[in-house]
Amino acid sequence: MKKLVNIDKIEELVKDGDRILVGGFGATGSPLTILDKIARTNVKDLEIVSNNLGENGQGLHKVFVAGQIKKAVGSFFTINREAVMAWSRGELEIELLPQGTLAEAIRAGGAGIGGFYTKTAVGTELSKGKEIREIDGERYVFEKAIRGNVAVIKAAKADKLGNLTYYATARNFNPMMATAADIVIAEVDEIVDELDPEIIVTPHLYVDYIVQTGYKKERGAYVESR
Amino acid sequence: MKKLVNIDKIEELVKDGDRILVGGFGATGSPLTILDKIARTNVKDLEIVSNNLGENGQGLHKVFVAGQIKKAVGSFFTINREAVMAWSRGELEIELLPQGTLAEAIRAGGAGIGGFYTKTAVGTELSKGKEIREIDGERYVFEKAIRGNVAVIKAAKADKLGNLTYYATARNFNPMMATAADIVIAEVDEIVDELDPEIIVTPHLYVDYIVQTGYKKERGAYVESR
Amino acid sequence: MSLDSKAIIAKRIAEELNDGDVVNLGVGIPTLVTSFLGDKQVYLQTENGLLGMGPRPPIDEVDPDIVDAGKSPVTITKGAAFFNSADSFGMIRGGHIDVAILGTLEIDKTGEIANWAVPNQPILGVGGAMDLVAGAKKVIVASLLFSKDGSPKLVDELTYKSSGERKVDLFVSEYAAFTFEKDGIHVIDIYGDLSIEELSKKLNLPLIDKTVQYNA
Amino acid sequence: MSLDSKAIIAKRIAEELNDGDVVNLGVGIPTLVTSFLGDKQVYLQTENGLLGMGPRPPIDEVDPDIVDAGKSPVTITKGAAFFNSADSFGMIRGGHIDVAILGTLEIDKTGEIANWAVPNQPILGVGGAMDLVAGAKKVIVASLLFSKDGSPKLVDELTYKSSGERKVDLFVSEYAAFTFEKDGIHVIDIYGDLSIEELSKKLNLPLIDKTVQYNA
Repeated sequence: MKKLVNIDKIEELVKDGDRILVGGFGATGSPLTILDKIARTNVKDLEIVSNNLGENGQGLHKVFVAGQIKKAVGSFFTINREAVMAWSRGELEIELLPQGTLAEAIRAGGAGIGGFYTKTAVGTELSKGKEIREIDGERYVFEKAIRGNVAVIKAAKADKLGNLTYYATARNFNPMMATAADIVIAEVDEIVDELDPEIIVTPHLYVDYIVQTGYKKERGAYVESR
Repeated sequence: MKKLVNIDKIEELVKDGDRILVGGFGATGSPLTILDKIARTNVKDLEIVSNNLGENGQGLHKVFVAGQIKKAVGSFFTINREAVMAWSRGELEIELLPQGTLAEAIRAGGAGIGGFYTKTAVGTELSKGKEIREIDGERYVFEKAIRGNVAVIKAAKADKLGNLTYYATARNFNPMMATAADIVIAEVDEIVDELDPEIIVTPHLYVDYIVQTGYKKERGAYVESR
Repeated sequence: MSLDSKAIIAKRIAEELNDGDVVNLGVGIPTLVTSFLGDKQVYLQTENGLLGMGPRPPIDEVDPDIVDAGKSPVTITKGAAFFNSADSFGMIRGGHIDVAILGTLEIDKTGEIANWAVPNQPILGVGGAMDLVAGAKKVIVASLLFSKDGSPKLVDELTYKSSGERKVDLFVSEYAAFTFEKDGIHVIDIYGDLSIEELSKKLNLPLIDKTVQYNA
Repeated sequence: MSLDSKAIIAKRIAEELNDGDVVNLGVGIPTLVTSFLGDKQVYLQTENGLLGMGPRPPIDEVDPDIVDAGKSPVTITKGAAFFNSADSFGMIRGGHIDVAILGTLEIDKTGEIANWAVPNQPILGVGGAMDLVAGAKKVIVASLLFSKDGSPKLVDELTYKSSGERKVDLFVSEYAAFTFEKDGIHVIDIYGDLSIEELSKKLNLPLIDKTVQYNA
């Protein structure tokens, strides 16, 4: 399978200062193996776009602890206490977006849409300094599309071409992120010969590289399988 | 099954002057049974939002011939010769949008997005009079969301709750239209007990009514089955 | 606060729900509503990508890939569907959720709520709160009427940061249920041992008694 | 026009495609390109919602639910995927189609094309033409150099309505292949019995000979 690469390939693909879209909602649907690898490289000054910065010490939390993150764009960092402290000390830049705006902005970034008007956050601090426009009698906030240099996502199955399916609520931000970066790397549980054309969520043209996950589920948690 | 109704229910649901979103790309994925029924009612002054106005004398073509359409919003009416003639005589209003803009505007209408900036049609007649905005060095056209009073769509399978799946390229505009109208009526081939949660394309909350199709496929065409 | 207070709120809100409603539940009191539904079938949506959420699984059946918006393990019910976050928030913003039941920090006399940011603390999380406030067909607030320090949550003007200019449809507390109308705050139901006059005094807000009309 | 002319164009464009490319083909000459691919595997996208389009089926296997953007019956290949129109045009506008191969009515000296509306005729169809022009990574125009009435399609300024301000990357005709650069129109390949000078005269346009450099 052409797109399948060894995890070490990540070293070539992720560069200092990159904006990286990272799939997952906490640990659910997070590309843990790829993030572990990034945390072991010397890459720095990353701007991370992700709902939050990992959970339970896994995933992005490791990248954060390794001091590689300069800025985080997401919707819910409250649970990332160390990140909140780093932000208080001025060591981490944070840009907060409503979760739906974050998801939509990434979708727009992948779909040739420059920006859009959402009804979310009108009249709040999160729309301060942003354009407000009335459309058909309702007020909306303008939001710009978001794209990344790299997207690292997690899928359940890939076929030989790189078509992807997801599993349960591990889908979350992954399908949009797959469309919105120059380089897209998918960590998958399983590679199969063929997938039903009706159930493919991410068509192969979005996927540049596939890596096999190094995690499995055990007693309700993700654990390293090797 | 609660949402399943007789085709005659259409008479109550569609009203003079309604804007109706009609799924399908030509006859493919078009709710032929519902459209036949509409063509047999006295409802008039309809504004139709659909890629084109039917194909091979089926579907929307019948509604057009019955003189029920006042305005059509879509992307490709060239093949609807009689509609083109009616337009030339000033009997039919036509609003032309690029196909991708049409699809995106309907999606926006269903998703609480008031409007968006697309890179399509910048510098053309179809962006005349529309706002052009430069975002990150690229020029985009502003397009408003589209919604309807009623959406009539075609799906392959419905489960007992009204979750829908589609078949092949009959999917086209149907899933977006299911989200963007006050009343959504789906014509389906088959009603099943249950669908896999991973493959549902239109979750049941979008669907108000289900009607059983009166068409089947025979020798490469859609024919009435009763 | 006693569980009774919370149960009063949850039970009253359950009465507002209709058979077949699609409902999004915030954390805290809102999650108790499901206990009081009786025969009513409602469908729970969780903004991380699931319609048809079921109860928490037994510990040995926890699947970390099936979680709710608070990242707690859940199950799925028959007829459930999974979808991505963009589609999920399309559902929410697009007005396809019949009822969002949310907690709050404050609510003002117009029905505007503040449920995401505590002042003088780092504000680094909003999640789906603002999307739900802006988009659900009906927004019901489930909250105790007073904070732990005794200060009322129903106030003349928000001191906490607003969650959006859209006004909520109903606020159910352990003392009373309120709606927010042009002529002021309506009390449509009263449960506690305080009269409307006493409540008005404690809140330092005018309240309009509509309990008779509403229940007629 | 002879099939040979069209075959010259299709064959030359096939050379531009890379193994693994995702390609969207317009109607007419573009559809002939697939005949000249040899060992190269390309994936055909059709904007009505399919990646992995295969050839027309035998008449007794036609399925009216599996059609291309021209509404003609097609088949699907291994690894194909279906998707809705919004997602399909997201793919197109978002720059995920490696190459769009389009026909045209006119093309100007800057590489801007007019491929959807004939003047003095009702303009009631655009389909996906403008989305493809705006969004594909690379746009290649496949067209005969002269209309049936002998007028050149490569012109100083468009007289037909533009399909978008984005310039195409390559124009392959039966006489020559052109690119559009800051210093003018480059001829990178010449196939017919007309020299570049003769072509320039017939088109009434300056042409820059880059055939040697390009093929070096």
